[in-house]
Amino acid sequence: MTAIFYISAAIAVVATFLTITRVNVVHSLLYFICSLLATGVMFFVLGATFVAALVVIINAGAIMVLFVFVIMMLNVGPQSADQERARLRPHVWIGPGLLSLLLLIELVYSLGRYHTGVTSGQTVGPQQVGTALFGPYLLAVELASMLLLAGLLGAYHLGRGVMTFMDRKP
Amino acid sequence: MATIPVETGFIIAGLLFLLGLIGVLVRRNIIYILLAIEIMLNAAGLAFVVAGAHWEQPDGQVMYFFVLTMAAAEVAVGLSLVLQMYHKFNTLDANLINRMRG
Amino acid sequence: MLSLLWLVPILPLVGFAILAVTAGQLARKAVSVIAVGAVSLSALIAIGITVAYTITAPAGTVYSQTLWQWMRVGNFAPAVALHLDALSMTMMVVVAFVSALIHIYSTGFMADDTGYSRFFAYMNLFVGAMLTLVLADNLLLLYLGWEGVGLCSYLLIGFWYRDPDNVRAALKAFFVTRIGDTAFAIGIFLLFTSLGTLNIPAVLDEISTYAPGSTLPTAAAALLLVGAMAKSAQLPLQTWLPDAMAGPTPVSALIHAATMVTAGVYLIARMHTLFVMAPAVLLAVAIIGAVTQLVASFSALTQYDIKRILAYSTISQIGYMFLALGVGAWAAAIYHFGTHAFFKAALFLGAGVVIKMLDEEHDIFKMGGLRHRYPLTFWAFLFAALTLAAVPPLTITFNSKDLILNQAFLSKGGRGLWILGLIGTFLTAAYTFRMVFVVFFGPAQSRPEKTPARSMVAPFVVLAFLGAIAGIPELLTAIFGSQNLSSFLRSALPGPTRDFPSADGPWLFQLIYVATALAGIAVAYLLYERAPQYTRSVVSTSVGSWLHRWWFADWGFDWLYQKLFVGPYVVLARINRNDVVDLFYKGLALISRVINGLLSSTVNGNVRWYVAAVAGGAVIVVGLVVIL
Amino acid sequence: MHSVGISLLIVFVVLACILGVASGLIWLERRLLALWQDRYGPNRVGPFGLLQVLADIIKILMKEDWIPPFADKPVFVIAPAITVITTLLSFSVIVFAPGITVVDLGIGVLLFLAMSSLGVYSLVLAGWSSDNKYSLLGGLRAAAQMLSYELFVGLSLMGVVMLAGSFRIADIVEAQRGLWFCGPQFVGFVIFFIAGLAETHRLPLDLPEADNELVAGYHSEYSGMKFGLFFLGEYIGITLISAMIATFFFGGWLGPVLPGLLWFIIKTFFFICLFIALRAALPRPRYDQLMSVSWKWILPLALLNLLVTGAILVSRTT
Repeated sequence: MTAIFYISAAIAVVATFLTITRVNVVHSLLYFICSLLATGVMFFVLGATFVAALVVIINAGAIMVLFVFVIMMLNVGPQSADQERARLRPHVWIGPGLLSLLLLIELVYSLGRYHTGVTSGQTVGPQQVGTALFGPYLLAVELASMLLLAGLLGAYHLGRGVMTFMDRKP
Repeated sequence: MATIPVETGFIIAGLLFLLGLIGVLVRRNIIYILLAIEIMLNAAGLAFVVAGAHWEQPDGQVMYFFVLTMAAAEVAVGLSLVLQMYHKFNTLDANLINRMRG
Repeated sequence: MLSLLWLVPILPLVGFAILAVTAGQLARKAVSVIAVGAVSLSALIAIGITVAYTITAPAGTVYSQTLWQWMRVGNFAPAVALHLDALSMTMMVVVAFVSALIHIYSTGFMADDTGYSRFFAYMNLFVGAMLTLVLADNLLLLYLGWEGVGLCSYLLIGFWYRDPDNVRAALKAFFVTRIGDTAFAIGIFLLFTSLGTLNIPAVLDEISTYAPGSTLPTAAAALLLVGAMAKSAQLPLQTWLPDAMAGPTPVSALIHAATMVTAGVYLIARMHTLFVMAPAVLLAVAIIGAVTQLVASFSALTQYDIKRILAYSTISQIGYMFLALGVGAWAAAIYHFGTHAFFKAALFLGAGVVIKMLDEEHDIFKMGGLRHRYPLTFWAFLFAALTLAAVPPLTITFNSKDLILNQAFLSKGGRGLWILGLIGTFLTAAYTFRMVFVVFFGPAQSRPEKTPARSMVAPFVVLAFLGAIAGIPELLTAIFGSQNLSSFLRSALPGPTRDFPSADGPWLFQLIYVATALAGIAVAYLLYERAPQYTRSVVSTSVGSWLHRWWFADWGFDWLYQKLFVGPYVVLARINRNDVVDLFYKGLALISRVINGLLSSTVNGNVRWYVAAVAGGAVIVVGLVVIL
Repeated sequence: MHSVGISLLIVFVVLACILGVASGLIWLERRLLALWQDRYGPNRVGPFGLLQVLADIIKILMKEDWIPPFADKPVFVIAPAITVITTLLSFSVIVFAPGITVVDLGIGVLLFLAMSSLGVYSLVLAGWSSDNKYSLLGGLRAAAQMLSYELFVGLSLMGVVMLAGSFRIADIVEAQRGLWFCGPQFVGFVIFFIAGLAETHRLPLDLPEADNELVAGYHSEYSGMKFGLFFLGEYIGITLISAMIATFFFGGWLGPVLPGLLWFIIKTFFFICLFIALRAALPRPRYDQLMSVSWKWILPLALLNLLVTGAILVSRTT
């Protein structure tokens, strides 16, 4: 099982790397979905089964579909890929890469000083998570629902004008 | 189930996060930026879950649940904004819509 | 009845509030009813209070009414309280009554004006502020009223604000009186910091424990005197009053003749204990008064604008009041204030009638022969003029001025002042009757068609009549030695310091005054009615024309101030246009602009830039955490 | 090792059975439709036309595997595979009879939901990669429709999960020993049925393909075995949803006299036939009707169902 964790971790990292480097938006999305699925597997292996399912259902299955949906609505074609390719000249990677490398070095260095231990490997199932959610985290759940409501209203309001615009389009 | 060092989990999370950061910094297409933000959120969630798995507590998963909630709300609004932006400016380049000058 | 005292200042303020809130939306009739009604009611209550007060004087002859506590700052807790004694009551009833009459007059005078509602709003506010000033129980409230009347004066001088000259006159009045107000305010601060209270009786009690002539009373009295000088247009701060005639005539009558300008007199009378503690200042008051009345009389002699003549006359009469205050004849000053309020208001109203009938004609030499056209106006004006000139047979007020001169003569070293006053009496009669002869006698210059409205003539006649008979109580004293105004006022003010050694004294002096006044009238008759060519020949000589120009230009005060203050100020301002102190602030502004530029260049709306900044910050912070 | 061997055996048997069933369904559907529509259906190849399926498979496999030049090749190729993979993976958690299951997962229901939500990509990506406006429209419709109805699949199952108190499918079936959940969760059943119909984009809810509006929707450009995969995926989907209905609402393997496996197969086939009957019976709704019904009627109904179920449960436990 440990091997599965590391394999999926490697898949996740590679897929994420491909996500940010591809020029075709849909390909990037597919790589990210792949990365999400790998993350889901990692969660599952870590014993977080509920979240593992959530990643796939919500993150990969709903949020990313939204992305695809929007991409399809905007009808981002091959010319967009060319544009992306033109923008992604090698030198643009240097600054962010260096910055991230620095952060990574700092992170590894600071993590290297501690040995917290290992993950337990015990399954923490949906029941426990649900009990925690509607026990000590009840207020947070309410707030999250408020946030979702706000997101819903915001998206509705913002999207309305666009939809009428789309309708008018021949 | 697997037992892995917590630091390893954190480093993987950190790697994913930094990849997301690079994505935000490098890409100019607003959809890519949103995508990279998703990557970062997911990486942060991974760190939570790893910590939760270490302590054998549901709290890590609870935090991931909230991260997911936030991501969902953010994506809903963000994508609506992308649609509006495309509608108004006919471009997806985040650099071209910096009208909010100081 | 006395408990209704608070209504006296409040009613006009309520009227003002209504007029201000409706902002000209009301019909003219409604405006008249509200404005005149408020002030008339106030005047009726004031009269009722006076009657109640004289019948049964309250204990200690003082009635005070605390409305509410104004504020509480540390141990400073001024109350909004009214203080009624003989002095403030006299002032109150005169102010309220004259105000009411002039309001009635104004309904006729302003009938065609577009700013009808605005005018009455200002007027009501003025009356409210003036009554507050008069009735105030502490210096702070008094100062509130003081500033309130100053504000209204400014607003009403510039009432016809479309003419820049009027606005300039209003600003001049505002600035000059501001000098005095500032001094007054400093005086109040000084009294408060030294005595810890602003309640007037308390202040006067405290101050009487000081040695006469010591620093505090002298300084405070001097500061208050400057305030009074500016408000009452005394030398050398008199220059604003003639220009203030730019306002509507009822304003001139009410504010710049009868009430507001005498606020300085009232202030000194109210704070008399303080001034007694400062003999040097008191002497200054007397000298200022004497010199002012003389200077203003000479100027009045040369003016041809009827309102300016009256304005100089006002300055001169207030000079008499100051003279009276200076020699310690407190009651005489207030007495003269009362009669002056009536007859000067009457003269202004008469002038207003004439001006109105001749289509805004101010030049007396373009009038003439009006006594046939407007007999009632003529007779009333003549009565008022005789009162002003203090001629006894027709009017009885002569001895308000005579009391002052008597007291001046009797005071220590007052002979010089007496002589100045006597010259003033002669000049007063001369310029007054110069005006009367030129306006009402001689050949008619024009044939006016209009007839004055009854609402204009009636108050005018009433005021002239009151001015004429206001001397009765005092005359009764002189004959019978009975209860009279002076002794009534004595409950609030100290009596004359000295008296004539023999009973024949007053009569002898009375004769001198009457003779002087008659001489003045005779000279005026001779020079302007009988043989105007003499006047012309006198003026045409070089000395004569120079003197004429000098006096006409108010003894060059305006010129002097222009050269002395305004000019240097403008030059200094020009030199200091990019002044040194500003460099510091400009530097500050420059620095903040540069920083702003830097910061706003960071807020460039570029999302990725922000993210990079956050990431950079994260590198630094995490780095610090790692290193430390 | 022994258990691994059994697991492997089960995996392959299940796989074979499902593929067989799915291809058999092609014949079954055509025959049943013909029956209901009063005609013959395939009856030439083999007895009762049974070998028609084989002939079709041979035809499809022999066809040229043509990819349109304007298509996004990798995505075009992946898309049809996704639907088959996800539906087949869903079968891994189904308990056919006690002990006969690929994996007895604690989050079985969630896995089913996860897989059905991933199934959307198949249609959406197919529609997008074809670079054809009908396909794109089909993909858009698929995305919106399946995103919406996926929600109701989950919501309607939550009532069942609440009653059973577990996400494990074996537990859910066991919990129905006294009373099938189609009784207490009738509303949930109806919603699940409708949502399942939409998820498998079967007639009458086949708007993503809707031949007479969008040519063939998302798979207009597909041919050969890639088309075959979509075809297969659809029939596997029907089988899956039928099996799920049987499992969640009709007691799975539970039943008198007959062995559990047989009961399961009978129930599943009943629902498969129901699906086919619906195709024969009902007209297709308009797209906006579909969407407005989902958000304005089914969502409130599902939430209400959840609320009532929860309230009853709470009142019973306290």
